[in-house]
Amino acid sequence: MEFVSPEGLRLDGRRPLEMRQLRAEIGAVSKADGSAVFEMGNTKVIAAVYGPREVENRAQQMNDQALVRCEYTMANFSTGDRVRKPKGDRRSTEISMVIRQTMEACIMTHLMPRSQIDIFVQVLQADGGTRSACINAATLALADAGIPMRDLVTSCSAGYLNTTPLLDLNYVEDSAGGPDVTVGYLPKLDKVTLLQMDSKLPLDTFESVMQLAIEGCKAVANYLREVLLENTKQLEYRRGS
Amino acid sequence: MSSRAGTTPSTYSPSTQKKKPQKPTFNDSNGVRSDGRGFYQCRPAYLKTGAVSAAGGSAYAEFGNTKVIVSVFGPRESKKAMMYSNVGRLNCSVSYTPFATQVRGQGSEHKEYSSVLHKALEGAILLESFPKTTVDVFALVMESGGSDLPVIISCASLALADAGIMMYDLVAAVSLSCVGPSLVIDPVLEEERWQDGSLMLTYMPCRSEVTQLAVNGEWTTPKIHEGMELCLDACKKLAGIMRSCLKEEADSPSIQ
Amino acid sequence: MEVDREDGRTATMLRPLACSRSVLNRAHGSASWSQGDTKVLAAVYGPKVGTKKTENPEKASIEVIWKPKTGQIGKLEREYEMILTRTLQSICILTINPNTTTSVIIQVVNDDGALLPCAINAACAALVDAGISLKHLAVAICCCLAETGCVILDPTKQEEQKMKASVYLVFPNSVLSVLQVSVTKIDEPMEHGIITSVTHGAMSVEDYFYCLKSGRAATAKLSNFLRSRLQNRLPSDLLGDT
Amino acid sequence: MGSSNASGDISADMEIDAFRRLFPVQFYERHFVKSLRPDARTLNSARDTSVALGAVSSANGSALVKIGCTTMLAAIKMEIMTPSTESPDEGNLAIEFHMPPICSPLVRPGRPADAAPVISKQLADTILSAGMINLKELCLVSGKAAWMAYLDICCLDADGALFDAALLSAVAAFSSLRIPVVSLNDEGRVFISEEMEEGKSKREPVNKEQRKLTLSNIPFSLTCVLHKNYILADPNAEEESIIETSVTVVLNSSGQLVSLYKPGGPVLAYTAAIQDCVALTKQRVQELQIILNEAISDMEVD
Amino acid sequence: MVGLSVGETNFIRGGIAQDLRCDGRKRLSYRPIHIDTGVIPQANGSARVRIGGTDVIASVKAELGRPNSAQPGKGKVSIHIDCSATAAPIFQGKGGEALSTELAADLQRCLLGGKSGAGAGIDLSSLSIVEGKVCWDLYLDGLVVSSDGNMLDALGAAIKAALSNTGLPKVNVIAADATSSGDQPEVDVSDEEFLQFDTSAVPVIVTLTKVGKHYIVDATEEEESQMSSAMSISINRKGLICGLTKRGGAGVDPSIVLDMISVAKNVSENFINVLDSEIAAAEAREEE
Repeated sequence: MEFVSPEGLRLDGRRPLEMRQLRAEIGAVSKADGSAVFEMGNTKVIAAVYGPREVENRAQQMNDQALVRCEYTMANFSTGDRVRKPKGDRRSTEISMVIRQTMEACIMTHLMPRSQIDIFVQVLQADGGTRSACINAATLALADAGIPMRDLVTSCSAGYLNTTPLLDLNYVEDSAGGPDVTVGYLPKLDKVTLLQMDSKLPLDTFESVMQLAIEGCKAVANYLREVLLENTKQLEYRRGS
Repeated sequence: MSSRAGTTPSTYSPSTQKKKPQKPTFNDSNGVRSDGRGFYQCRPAYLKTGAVSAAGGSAYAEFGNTKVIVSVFGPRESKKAMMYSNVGRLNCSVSYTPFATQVRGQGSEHKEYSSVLHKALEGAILLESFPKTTVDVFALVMESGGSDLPVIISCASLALADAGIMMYDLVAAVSLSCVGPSLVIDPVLEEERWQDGSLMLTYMPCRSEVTQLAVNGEWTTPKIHEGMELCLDACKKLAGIMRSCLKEEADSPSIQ
Repeated sequence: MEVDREDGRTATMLRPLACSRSVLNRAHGSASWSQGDTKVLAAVYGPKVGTKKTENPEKASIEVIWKPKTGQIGKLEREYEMILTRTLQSICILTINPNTTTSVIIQVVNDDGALLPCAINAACAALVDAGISLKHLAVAICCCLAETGCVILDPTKQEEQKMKASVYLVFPNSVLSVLQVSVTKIDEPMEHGIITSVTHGAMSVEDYFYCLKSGRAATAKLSNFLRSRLQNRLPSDLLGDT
Repeated sequence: MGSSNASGDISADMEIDAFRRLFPVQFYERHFVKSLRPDARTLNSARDTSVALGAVSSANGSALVKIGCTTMLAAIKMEIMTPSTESPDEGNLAIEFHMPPICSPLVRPGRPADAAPVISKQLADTILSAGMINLKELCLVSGKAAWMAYLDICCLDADGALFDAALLSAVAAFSSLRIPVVSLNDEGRVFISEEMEEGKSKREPVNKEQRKLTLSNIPFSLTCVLHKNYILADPNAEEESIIETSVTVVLNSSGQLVSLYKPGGPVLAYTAAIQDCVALTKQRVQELQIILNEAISDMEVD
Repeated sequence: MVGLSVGETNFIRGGIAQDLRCDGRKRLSYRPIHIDTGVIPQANGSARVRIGGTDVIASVKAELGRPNSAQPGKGKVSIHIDCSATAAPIFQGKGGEALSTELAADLQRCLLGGKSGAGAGIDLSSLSIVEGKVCWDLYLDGLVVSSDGNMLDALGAAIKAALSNTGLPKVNVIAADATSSGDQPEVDVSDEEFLQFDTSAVPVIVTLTKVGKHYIVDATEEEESQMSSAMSISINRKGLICGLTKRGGAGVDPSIVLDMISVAKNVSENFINVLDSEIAAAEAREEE
């Protein structure tokens, strides 16, 4: 199948190095300590953060750091064909773990010992790159909750189809079976915290694809920063009035 | 000695071949139902406490073909490690035997009934009389013959009384079906299948309190009034029967 | 009374036995036991802190987890777990470590008949390997009753399916003790008592006792084998202490 | 647990109930010495047993069995299946034993009791190996349609000797079984033919005479618990929890041993004990047979 | 769980008694309602309803299926609700299941009428395509994204909005006269023509929460924690009661039940109008 036309356009009309439209909104869940909606094209996720609060299960309490937990769920209507998605299937457990580890790495857990932070991400629409979108949404929600972080961790995926590196794969490109590199990145520290790849890729190509994903992360980070600044201004404005 | 178990082939239950299922017709002129009852007449109720020796309290109820056993355990330690609570917990579970229904089922828990049972009883029990602990109410429908849920609820409240759990009052439950223009009380399975609407009411007669009310189908306000009146009346009568059942049990010399 | 067996054994002959201990590193005790092509691996973990469900303030508890060769655990495996648990409970001295749980994990490597007896033998060897205090050893055997009325021992899977009935028996191993044990008020020797008996298929009562007799006769051999295998590793000063 | 001496000393000034709870074994032993049990039975006698047939009207065959307080409700539902290719003229039997949470304080909803699958398996083994039912009788049309009999046994009250009660209820349910008269339609599906429907039932029923199963070699069982040299027949739940060695003997009506089941236990069973258990079971088989026959004749009178 | 101090409790209760609630509302007035339709592009119809801090999404998915043999002339509708853990941490894992099934059962009762289908908000016979052979299966999925009380009413409104947003593709039966029984008739699902769903009969759900002696509509989570019992009544445009459920354990006098029903009836008229105009506005916005 042709994923990049001779004119250099992808199936959804993007250029290979172009990202989908980003949209973010802070504070979608009124009862949560922090929440955010994050959209990447048609992929739409919502994240809510509760905590830091008392540890529910005493056995899991840690005396030197906070306990970070994460749950990833997909809505029944999030994909094209309606299938009942049982909670806690393998895929969502795996993604929950990936998100938890990524977020744990950037939260300054040592500042909040004996406490628990819950991150819940709910996929409303899935069109490729859900795990990246979830990480981005979770970052925003954590920032909204005022949880101290080392940096704004952002994530983006990149693939390699028709001998072209592609940024930010959508569902059709993702399910083509080609290599798919997801990167979680700390922009200020210039560090990669998450790196996942399906399928195989020659080493030198891999580096360029990964670099592309990192560039995507940087772009996301810039956008998130803008959104957060805007949100802070709004808060300031409301406080001032 | 070869084991015949293993893969069970797919089976189906042979049904009667009918042209088309017939809606039961009610002869309005004489007001008699398929089982000979009048519209506003309940099935004869047989109630008995102490059906299960292993339980703290139990009761058996038989309304026509509907046969239910309810066991009450506790107050006992909460199985779920939960936070301290200064009121007790009520835990209800309703299940069916695999042969209770016409088509063989799985015999699993009926979640919806469990939650309605909980809601119907919760208001009648003095939960603060057993802090930190749980009272378990388990119901088993041995045979489903219509109006299962109200029978379960009435039977459960009797079992709670048998177990000596403190209650404000006995909870009696009655349902009625709206079939065409007529209201029939305590419907059997066949009537339930064709009902246009239903109303179930659980009631504490001495306190004159409705603990649970569920209506389904399209009703006008006067009809709801009428339906509730009928149910309230039937609940009062049923509660009388329940009360006399408990009295009999208390009067008769205990065997155990 | 002679039967032809496909592998050329006589009716009362057992298949070649093999037993090796401490086959697993992480387990507190382990053993693999094979009878012909039937092979079972047993691992023992414990005594360890019991879970709330199994905890008993007066007794140590034993749980058995049966892992079939393939597939999910079914009713048959649950029954085996129960029989094994209760058999092992009867040979362990449970009062020594109250409030603890000892887990025995049985992994079926290959099933070629007489699976449960083989698993019991393996579990017993693994318990010894883990240093769990036992009252005595247990040896298990499978006797099959053919249509003709003769009894064959230690059947293969094929033979097991052909037979009219079969009996799994577990006997205690005779106690070698420096202390005089005074429990034997009964005129029968202790190793004649049955720990566990499970039968399949209908047979006459006489046939059952006949199986019992044949089984008993053969267990002496099994006991000796088990004991010799266990003694290999035991320092001599611990001998006779069980 | 305290030594028997210690308990002996303080037992004099202790309430009976407290003694029973604290030193159950000693409590029971004191009874045994007098050849009695706390519930006033002798050591070898079973509890009162009753059988009621046809307890569930939505099933094709059913029975309610009580042994003392232990109550079992068994029901059979007949469904149609296509027989397997290996045995085209045989029906099949699926036996399931349930312990719903009402039956015992030890069972909680959502978590099936440990004993349930084991008893389920034992029942299936026993009923099939006893040769009680000829599976060929369950065949309707060779290779096309046969009966699948779903036997579900629910424990309503668990007070010991569950297997005995379950087996008796299973046997009783089979003896009350009435197979519906069925016919075949064009598509090869089986349906219940209604005889009363204006007499012109278009299709000949396939099983006009085959309405009952012939039961031969009916199995009956007795569970005994062994404590030292005592043999207690038909233990209740309390006895089962205190005395851990149990022996279940199943004999069929022609005197064959169907199962001798002793899963472990601290007491070793010597030949003499086994013989005693078998002898007790033989007596019990006769008792149960009479009870069952009475129940069957009661039902036929109705 | 809402943890409230004694003072807060008294404040809420006192406010309700004086007909002035914490957020300035009267007992029988709603929080602002905001509806968006067509929020899930891949569904046949969808809507997002926000009532104050409560935020729910409903989607309608239609699939071709086979009708039930007992009711050959009717389509099938199933309702499934999920409470997302984002709404409250207790919904994580299987924690939301109990509430989800309860909400789904209540909605089913309120929207689908009696067993015979009489009084149903969704006319099941309009979903039939070829009697006994082909029909529409409607899957109504609700998701609670954020909860601040009054979830049932919000879900009911979301489903109503999603249904009016739903366009079912027109289905042409090509070989309907396939006499050989058992064969499924061939159908052609048009991807141009859509049939609008008739939602005039879909009732609204009004939940009256009883706090002290008074009842309030559209309770927030804090107010719900103070309830002794609540009555959810589903009422259609004709003023007929289509379903009723009671929550909360405490008993109420039968006369109060009847009074609550009549109050709910009055409230519902207004609520239906508000919803309809909001839905129309949302549809208009979507058109743009």
